[in-house]
Amino acid sequence: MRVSVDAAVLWPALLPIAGLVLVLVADLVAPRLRRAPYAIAGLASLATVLATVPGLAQGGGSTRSTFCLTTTGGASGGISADLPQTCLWQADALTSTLQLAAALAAAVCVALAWPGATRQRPADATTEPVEAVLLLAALTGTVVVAASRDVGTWLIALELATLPVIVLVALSGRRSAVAGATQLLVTSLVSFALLVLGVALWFAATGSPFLTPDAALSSGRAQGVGWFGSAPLGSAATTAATTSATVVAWPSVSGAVLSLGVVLLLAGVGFKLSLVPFHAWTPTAYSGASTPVAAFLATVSKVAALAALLVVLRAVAALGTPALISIGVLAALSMTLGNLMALLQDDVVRLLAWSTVAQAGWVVMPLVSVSALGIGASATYLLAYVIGTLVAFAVVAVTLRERADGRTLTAYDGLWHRKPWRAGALVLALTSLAGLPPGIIGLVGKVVALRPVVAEGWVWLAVIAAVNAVIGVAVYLRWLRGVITAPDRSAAAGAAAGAAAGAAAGAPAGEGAADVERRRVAVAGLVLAAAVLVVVSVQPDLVLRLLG
Amino acid sequence: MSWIVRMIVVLPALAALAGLLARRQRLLAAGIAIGTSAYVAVLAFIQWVAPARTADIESIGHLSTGSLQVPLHLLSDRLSGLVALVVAVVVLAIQVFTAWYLRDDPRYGQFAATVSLFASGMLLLVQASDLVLILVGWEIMGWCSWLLIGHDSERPEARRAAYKAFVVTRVADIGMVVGLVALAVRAGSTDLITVLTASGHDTALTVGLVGVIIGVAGKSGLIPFHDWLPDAMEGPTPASALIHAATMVAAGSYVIARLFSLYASHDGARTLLAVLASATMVYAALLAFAQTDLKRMLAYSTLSQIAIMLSALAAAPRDIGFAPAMSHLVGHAFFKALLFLGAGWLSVLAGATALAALRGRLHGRGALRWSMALGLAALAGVPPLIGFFTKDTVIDAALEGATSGGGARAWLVVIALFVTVVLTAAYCARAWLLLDTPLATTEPRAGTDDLAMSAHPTTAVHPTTTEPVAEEEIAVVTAADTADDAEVERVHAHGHAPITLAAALSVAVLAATTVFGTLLLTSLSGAIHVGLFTALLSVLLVVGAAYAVWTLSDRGRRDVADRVPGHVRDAAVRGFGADTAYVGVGRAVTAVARLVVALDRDVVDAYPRATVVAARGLGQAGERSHRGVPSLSLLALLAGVVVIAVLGVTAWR
Amino acid sequence: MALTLMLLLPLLGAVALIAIPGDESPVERWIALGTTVLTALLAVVVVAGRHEVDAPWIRSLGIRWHFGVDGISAALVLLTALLTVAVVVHALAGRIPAGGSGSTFLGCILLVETGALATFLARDAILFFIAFEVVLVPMWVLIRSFGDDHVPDERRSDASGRFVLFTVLGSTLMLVGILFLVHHQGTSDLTELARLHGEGISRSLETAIAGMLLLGLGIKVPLWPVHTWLPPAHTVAPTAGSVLLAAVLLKMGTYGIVRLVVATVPSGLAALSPVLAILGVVGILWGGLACLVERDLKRLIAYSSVAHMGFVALAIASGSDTGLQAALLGNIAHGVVAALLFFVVGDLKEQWGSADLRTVRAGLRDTSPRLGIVLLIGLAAALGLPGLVSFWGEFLALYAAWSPAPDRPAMLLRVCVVLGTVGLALAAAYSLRVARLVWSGEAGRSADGAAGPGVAAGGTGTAAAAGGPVEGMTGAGAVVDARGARWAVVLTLAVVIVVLGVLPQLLLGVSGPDAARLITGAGVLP
Amino acid sequence: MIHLQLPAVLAALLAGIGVYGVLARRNAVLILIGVELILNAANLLLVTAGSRPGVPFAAGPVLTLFVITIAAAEITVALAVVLVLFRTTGAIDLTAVPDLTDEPEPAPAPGLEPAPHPAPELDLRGEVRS
Repeated sequence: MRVSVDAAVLWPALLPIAGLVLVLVADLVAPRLRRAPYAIAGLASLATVLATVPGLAQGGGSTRSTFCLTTTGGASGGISADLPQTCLWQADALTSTLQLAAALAAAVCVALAWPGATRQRPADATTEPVEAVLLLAALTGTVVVAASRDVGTWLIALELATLPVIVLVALSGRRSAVAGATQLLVTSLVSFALLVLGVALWFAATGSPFLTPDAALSSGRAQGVGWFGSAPLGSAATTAATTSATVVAWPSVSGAVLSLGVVLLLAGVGFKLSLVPFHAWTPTAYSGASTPVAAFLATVSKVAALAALLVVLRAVAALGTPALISIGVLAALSMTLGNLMALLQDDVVRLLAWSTVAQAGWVVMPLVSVSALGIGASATYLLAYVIGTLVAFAVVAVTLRERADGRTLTAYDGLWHRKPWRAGALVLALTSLAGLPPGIIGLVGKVVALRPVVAEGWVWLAVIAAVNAVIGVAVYLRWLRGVITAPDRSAAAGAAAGAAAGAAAGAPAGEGAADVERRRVAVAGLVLAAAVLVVVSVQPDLVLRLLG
Repeated sequence: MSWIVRMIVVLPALAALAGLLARRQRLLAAGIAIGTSAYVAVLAFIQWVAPARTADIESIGHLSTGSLQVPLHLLSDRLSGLVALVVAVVVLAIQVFTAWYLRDDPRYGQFAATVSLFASGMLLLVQASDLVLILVGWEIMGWCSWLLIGHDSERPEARRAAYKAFVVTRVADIGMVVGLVALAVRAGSTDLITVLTASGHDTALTVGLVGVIIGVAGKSGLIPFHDWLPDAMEGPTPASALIHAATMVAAGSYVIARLFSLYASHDGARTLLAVLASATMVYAALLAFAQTDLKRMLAYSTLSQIAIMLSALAAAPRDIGFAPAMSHLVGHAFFKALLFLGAGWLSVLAGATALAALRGRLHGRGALRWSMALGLAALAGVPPLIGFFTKDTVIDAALEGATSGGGARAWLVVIALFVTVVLTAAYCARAWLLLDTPLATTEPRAGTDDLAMSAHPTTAVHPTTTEPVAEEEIAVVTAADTADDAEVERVHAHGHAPITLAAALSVAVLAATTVFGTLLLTSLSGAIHVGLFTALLSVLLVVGAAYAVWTLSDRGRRDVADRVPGHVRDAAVRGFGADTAYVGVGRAVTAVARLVVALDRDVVDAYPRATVVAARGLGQAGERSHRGVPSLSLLALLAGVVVIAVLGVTAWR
Repeated sequence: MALTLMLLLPLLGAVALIAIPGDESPVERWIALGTTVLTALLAVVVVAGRHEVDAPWIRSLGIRWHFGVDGISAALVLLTALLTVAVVVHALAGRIPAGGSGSTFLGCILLVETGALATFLARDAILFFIAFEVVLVPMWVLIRSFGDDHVPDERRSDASGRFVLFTVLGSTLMLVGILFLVHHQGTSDLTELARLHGEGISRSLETAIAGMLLLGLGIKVPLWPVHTWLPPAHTVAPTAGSVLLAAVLLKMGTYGIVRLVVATVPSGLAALSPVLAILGVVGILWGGLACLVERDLKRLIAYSSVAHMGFVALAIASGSDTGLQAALLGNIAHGVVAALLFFVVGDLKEQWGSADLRTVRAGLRDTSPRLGIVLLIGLAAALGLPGLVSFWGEFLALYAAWSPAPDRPAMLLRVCVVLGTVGLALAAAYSLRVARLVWSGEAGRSADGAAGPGVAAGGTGTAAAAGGPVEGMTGAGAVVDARGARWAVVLTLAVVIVVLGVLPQLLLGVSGPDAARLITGAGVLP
Repeated sequence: MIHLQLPAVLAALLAGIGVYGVLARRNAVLILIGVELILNAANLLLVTAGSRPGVPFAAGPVLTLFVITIAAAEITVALAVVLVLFRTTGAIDLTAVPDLTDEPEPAPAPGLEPAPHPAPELDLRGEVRS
C-alpha cells in the first residue's frame, strides 16, 4: 500500500497552519507587538484565499487529490491505472470555493477585530496571539473538513473548526459571553457525541472508513455488507466479488444502519448549522460574543458545517437516495421559526442570529434531493448567505466603533443620509439576504435553492419557502426602513441622530490614533466584503459556474 | 359623396375642439359654431338631394380584433340623408339662437362647443353602418347631455339634474351594450348589414333586441326611465331644445328603425316596445296637462311624442316599415325645436318659465305669438301643419298593423294613440289659453292662485335635500320652481336684452318648417300616408278636446288644470314620486357600497392584518420559550434527533 | 445593442444619481432628464426596429441575457419609457417631495423604469422573474420615504410594507410556478415555451402551474381578493409613485399573465378561467361600489383601477384572441388614463393638502380650467366613454367574454358580461360623482361669496359644512392652474387618450398578429 | 458468530444512558459524563465493527483513538468554560445560566479584547472608554 502526498494541493490547509506557527513564534519573540498576530493572521487568511485559486481554476469535473492510497488488492502489487484509488483529500471546484469563502470571511473578521490602543493591564499582552491562533485554527479546520474524505480527518477537522470558536466566544469574558459560550459548549458537546455515534454507525454499516461513494455503495447493495460481511476497501466491483463469497447475516439491516448513521451525522451538523431544533444556542452565543466573533460564527463556522455535511451527502448521493424528508422538515422549521423570531428583535446582532437560523433552513433546503444539483444549489446559497451576512456584520462592527448603541435598530435610523456609502453596503447586504434586487446574488440564490425542491416535486416545501421569503423580506425591511428614513422625517430617528451626535462627540475625546486605525482597518474589511458582494451581484455566474 | 358623409360627422367634432380652444373670444367661438353648423347643414342638404345609397364608407378603417369583424363603415341612404338634414337644420337654428340667448354667459364658448360635439355624435349615429359607431354616437350624446344640462353648475339643482340624466340613461345602457354585443356575436360582425342579414341563434337575437329596447327606453325616456327628462329642464333652454327636438331623445327610435327588419320578425320584443310606448305616451300626456311650468310641460309632451314614434315601430306592419316613425321624428323635431326656442324667448321676456308667471305674455307679441301658435298647433296635430300629417301617418300605420294581424299589440297602440291625440290637444289648448289670454284686471285672484300653486311645491322640499352630497348624489329639488330660478338669474344677467334679428329669424325659420316641412318627408317613401277615416277622426278629437278645454277654462280666464284636485296635481307636478323611487334605488346602491367598503376593510383586509398579528404572536411565544433555559433546548434536541431519525430511517428506501 | 443600451442607460443614470450626495444640484436634474429622454428615444428605435438581444448571462442556470420586442410588449415598452419622461418632467417642474434627497428620488424613478422595461422585454422566464423583482425596492423607497408627509409615519411604512410583502409573496409563488414549468419543459426561453404551448405536461400539472402563476401575478394585477395593498399604496405614494404604480407596475401583472400563463399553459388557464372571470367581475363591481362612497380621491382612483383590471381579467378568461386584444388594449388604456388622473389629482393634493372629497371647494372649471378639462377627460375615459381609449378595451372584453373560446364555460361568462356592464354603470356613477364634486364644484363659481348660497342651496350638510366651507374656500382659492411643463404633461396625456380613442387600430394593429400567434401557440417572435 | 451482537447491544445501552444523563442532569460535570458515555458507546461500536475481517488499516481501533483524543480536547475546553462560568455566576448549574444579553450591553464591542478579570464592573470600566 502506498500513500502519495502532493504538497502543492495542500497549500490551503498548510498556509493557515504556517500562520499559526508564525504567530506563536512572533509572540515568543516579541510579546509586546499587539498588531503583529493580527497582521499575520490576516495575511495567512489572504494567502489561503490565493492558495485556493488553482483549485478553482481547474473548473468543473476534475479534482485535485492527494493522500491517495493504492492497495495491493489481492493479486498484483504496485500502483496501476486500473486499480482504484481512494484519496483522503479531494479538492474539486466546489470544495475550493467553500475554502475560498471561509478564508475570505476569516480575513474580513480579522480586519474587524483589529486590536485597539495598548492597555495598561499587563494581562492583556497575551490575548491577541491567542485570538489569532484560535482564528487560524478554526480556519484550518474549515479548510480541511471541506476536502476530507475519510471519517477520521473529517471528525478531527470539524472539531478543529468548532472548539476554538467556543474559546473565542468565552474570551471576551463578559457575563453574556460566558452564557453564550456555555450554550455553545453544551450543544457542541452533544453534537460531537452524535457525530461520533453517526461515524460509528457509518463505519459499522459500510465497513469502510471512507466517506466516498464507493463506501456508501458497498452497503447500498441489497446483498451488500451486513454486520459480518467483509467490507473490502475500494471499488464496489470488488465489494460485490468478495461479499458474494462470504456469508452475510441480515443483509437488509446495513441499509437501515447506514441511514441511521447519516441521520445522526445530519443531526450533529445541524447543531453547527443551527438548524431548528438544534438552534437554541445561536442568539445567545452571537449576542454574547463580540461582533467579529459573531461574524466568524455566522460565516466561517457555517461554511465548515455545510462543507462537512456535503462531504457525507456526496458520498450518499451515489446511492441514488430518494429525497430526505427529514432535511425538508428541518429546513421548513428553521426558516419559519428563524424568520418569525427575527421579526421581533431590536438588537441587530440577535436579529442577524435569528436570520442565520432562517437562512440555514434555506441552505439545507436544496439537499432534499440528495444529488449533484441539490449539493451545488446548497453551496451556492451558502455563499450568497455568507457574503451578505459578512457585509452586514461588518457594517455593524464599523458602526459600533463609532457609537455605543450600535447594536440597536434605531442606531441605523437615517444612516442613508449620514453615511451614504455604508448605508449602501448595508442595503445591498440586507437585500441580498432578503433575496431582492439590487442584491441579485441573493435573488439568484433563491432561484437556485428552489430548483431542486421543484425537481423533486415537493410543492408543500416550495410554498412554505415562498411564504418564508415574504417574512424574511419583512425582517430585513424592518431594518432598512429606518436606514432610508430621513432624519427629519420621524421624531424617533431625530432623537437617535441626536444621540449619535452625542456619542460621536464623546468618542473622539478618548479616541487615540490607534482607534482611528482600528476603524480604518475595519472599514477596509467592510470595503473588501462589499466589493465581493457587488461583483457577484453583477455577475452571479462567477459563483454559479464554480459550483454548478 | 363619401367625403361629404365623413365631413358631416367630422366637422362638428373639429368645431367643438376649435370652439373649446377659442372659448375665451365669444365672437370667434360663435363664428366657429354657427359657421360650421351652417356648412354642415349645406352638406347635409347636398347629401339629401343626391343620396348615394352606400353602406361601406370607410371611417377610420377596419379594426383587427381577431375573430370579430369591426369594419366601422358609414352609410348613406334616403333615411340617413333626411334625418341628417333635419338634425343639421335644427342644430343650426339652435346655435344661432344660443348666440343671443347665452350672450352674457361667460361659459358660452364651452356651451357652443359642447353643442357641436353633441351634433357630431348624433350625426355619427345617424350615418353609422356599424353597431360600434352607433354606440359611440349614443354615448357621446349622453356625455354631452350631462355637460349641457349641468351648464349652470353653480346651482345644485342643475348639477343634480345632469347627474340624474346621465346615470339613469347609463343604467339603461347596460341593456344597450349587452344587446349590441349579443347582436354582434350573433353576426360575428358589427357591420349593420351583416347583423340585419344574419340568421339563427334566436336567444342571442332576443337578448339583443330586448337589450336595445331597454337602452332606448333609457335615452328616450320610456317608463320607468322617464323621470330624468323633465328634470333635464335645468339646462339652458337651447340645450333642452337640442336634446329634445332632433337628437338624443329621438335617437332611440332611429336606432330601432335601423334594426327594424329584425324587430319585424320578433313579436316578443315588439310587444314589449308597444306596451312601454303606449303606457308612456298616455301617462306623459296626462302629466303634461297638469304641469305648472312651461318647459316641464314641453318635456312631458316630448316623452309622449317619442313614445308615439316608438309605438309606430312597435305596431307598423313589415311592409310599411319604419317610415311613419321617422316621419314623426322629423315633424316632432321641427315643432319641438320651435316650441323650445319660443319658450326660451318668452322666458327671457317674462323672466320666468312658470306658466303662472307667463300668463298672457304672448299677447301682442307678433312673431313670437305666431310661432308659438304654430308650434302648439303642430304639436296638437292641427292640419295642415306637419304634426298632423306625421301623427296621422303613425295612427294609420298602427291601424294597418292592427288589421293586418298585428293583434292585441297593434290595437293597444291604436287605442293609446287616440287617447294621446285627445290629451295632446287638451294640454296644447290649455297652454295656449294660459299664454295668450291677457290677465283680466277684474279677477286678480286667479293669477295669485296660480302663483301660489306654482310656488307651493317650492315649500315642500324633499327630506333628502339635507343629504350630504358627498355621500349620495341625491339632493332632491322639487320640480316646478327651479327652472324659474334659472331664468331669473339669466334675465338678471341679460337685463332684457332685445332679441337679435338672427335669433328671431331662426325661430321664424323653424316656424316655417312646421308648415312646409311636410315637403321634406316626400323624399322618404311611405313617410306620409294619411287615411281619410283616421284623419277625420283625429281632427274631430282635436277640435273636441280643444273646445272642451276652452269651455272648462271659461274662455281661458282660468287654468283648466285647477279643476284637478290639488293633491293629485301636486303629485302630478312631482311626477308621482318617480324621483323618490330613483332616490330609493340610489340609497340601496349606496348602502350596498357601504357594505362593500366595510367588507373590504374588515374581511378582505383582515387576512393580511391577521397574518401580521399571528406572526408577532408566534414570535413572542418563541421568544418566551427561548429565554435561555438550556434544558429546554436539550429536550428539543432529543425530540429532533428522534424525529428525524425515525423519518430518516423510514423514508430512506 | 440599442436594446441593451436602453436597459443599461436608466440603470447607470440611477446609480449615478444615488451616488450623488443629496444636495439639490442642477446636475442631477440634467442627468435624470437626459437619461429618461434618451431612453425614450432608444425605446422608440427598439420598438420600431423590433430589436432583440440574446447573450449568455448566467450559464450554469441557462439564464440568457435575452430581451426582445414583439407586438405584445411594444406598446407597453413605449408607454413605460414615455411615461417615465413625463413623470420626471412633472417631478422636476415642482418641488421634490420631502423625505430625502432629490437625487435619491429621481434615482428610484429610474430604477423602476429599468425594472419595468426589463420585465416587458424579457424573453426568458427566470429573467422575467428577476426583472419583475427589480422594481420592488425603489418603489418601496418612493412610498416609504417620499410618501405623503401629511400622514403619520406608521401609515407610510404600513403602505410601503404592504406593497412589498404582497408583491414578494406573489412573485415567489410565481417563481415556484416558473420553476415547475421550466423543469418540465426543459427550457426557460419564453418563445420556446410559447411554441410548446403546454404540450408534454399533464393537464392537472398545467392547472397547478397556472394556479400558482395566476395567484402570483394576480396579486400584482391586482385581482379581487388580494387587492388590499393597492389603495393604501396609492394614497400614500407621491405623485410620481402613484403614476408609475398604476401605469406601469400593475401592467406587469397582466402582461405576465398573458406572457406566462396564456402562452405556456393554455389548458391550465382554460381550467381556471371560470375562477379568473368571477374574480375579475367581482373586482369590477367591488371597485365600482367602493368608489361610490370612497372619500379620498386617490383611494378612489385606486379602487377604480381594481375595477378596470377586472375587465382585463375577464377578457383574458375568455381565451379568444379578441379577448387577448381587449386585454392588451385595456392595459394600455388604463395605463394612460390612470397616469393622467394621478397627475391631476397629485397636483390638486399638493395644493389642497389633502384629497378628501368631503371638503367643499370651488369647482375646477372656474378656478383652474386647465386642470379641470384634463380631469374631465380623464374621468370620461375612466367611465369608458366611447371615442376615448378605454372604451375599446372594455367593449371588446365584453364581446370576447360573450363569445369565448370553445373550452370555456360560455353561460357563466355571459353572466359575467352582464354584471360587467353593471360595472360600467357604476363607473359612470362614480366618475360623475367626482366630476360633480371637483369639476363642477359644490361651492359656486367664485371662491368667495358664492360659497355661502352654493353650500346652502346645495344642501351639502357634510361634516365640512360646519366650519368647512370657509377653509374649503381658502383652500379652493389657492388652487393654481397647471402651467408650463406640468400643463404640457397632462395635456399630452389627454391628447393621447383622445387620439388612441379615435384611432384604436394604432394599438390593435401592432398587437394583432402576435396576439393571434400567442393564442394558437405559434410562438411569438419569428 | 452471534457473539458480535452483544457489543452492539451494550453500545446501544451506553448511548441511551448517556443521552439520559445529558438530558436529565443539570450539573455541568454530570452532563460531561453523559457525553462521555455516548462517546464510549461509539467507541465500542467502532471497535466491534473494526474487528470484522477485511476492514482496511485497522480502521476501527484507529478511529477509536482519534475519538478519545478529540474527546480529551473537548473536555479540556469544557472544563475551562465551566471554570469561567463558575467564576462568573458562582455555580456550574448549566440550566441555571440565563440568557444574559438583557443586561445593559457594555459600550462598543471591544474587538477581541477580553477582560481577563471577568468581574462585571471592572469589565464595564474597561469597555466604556473608546
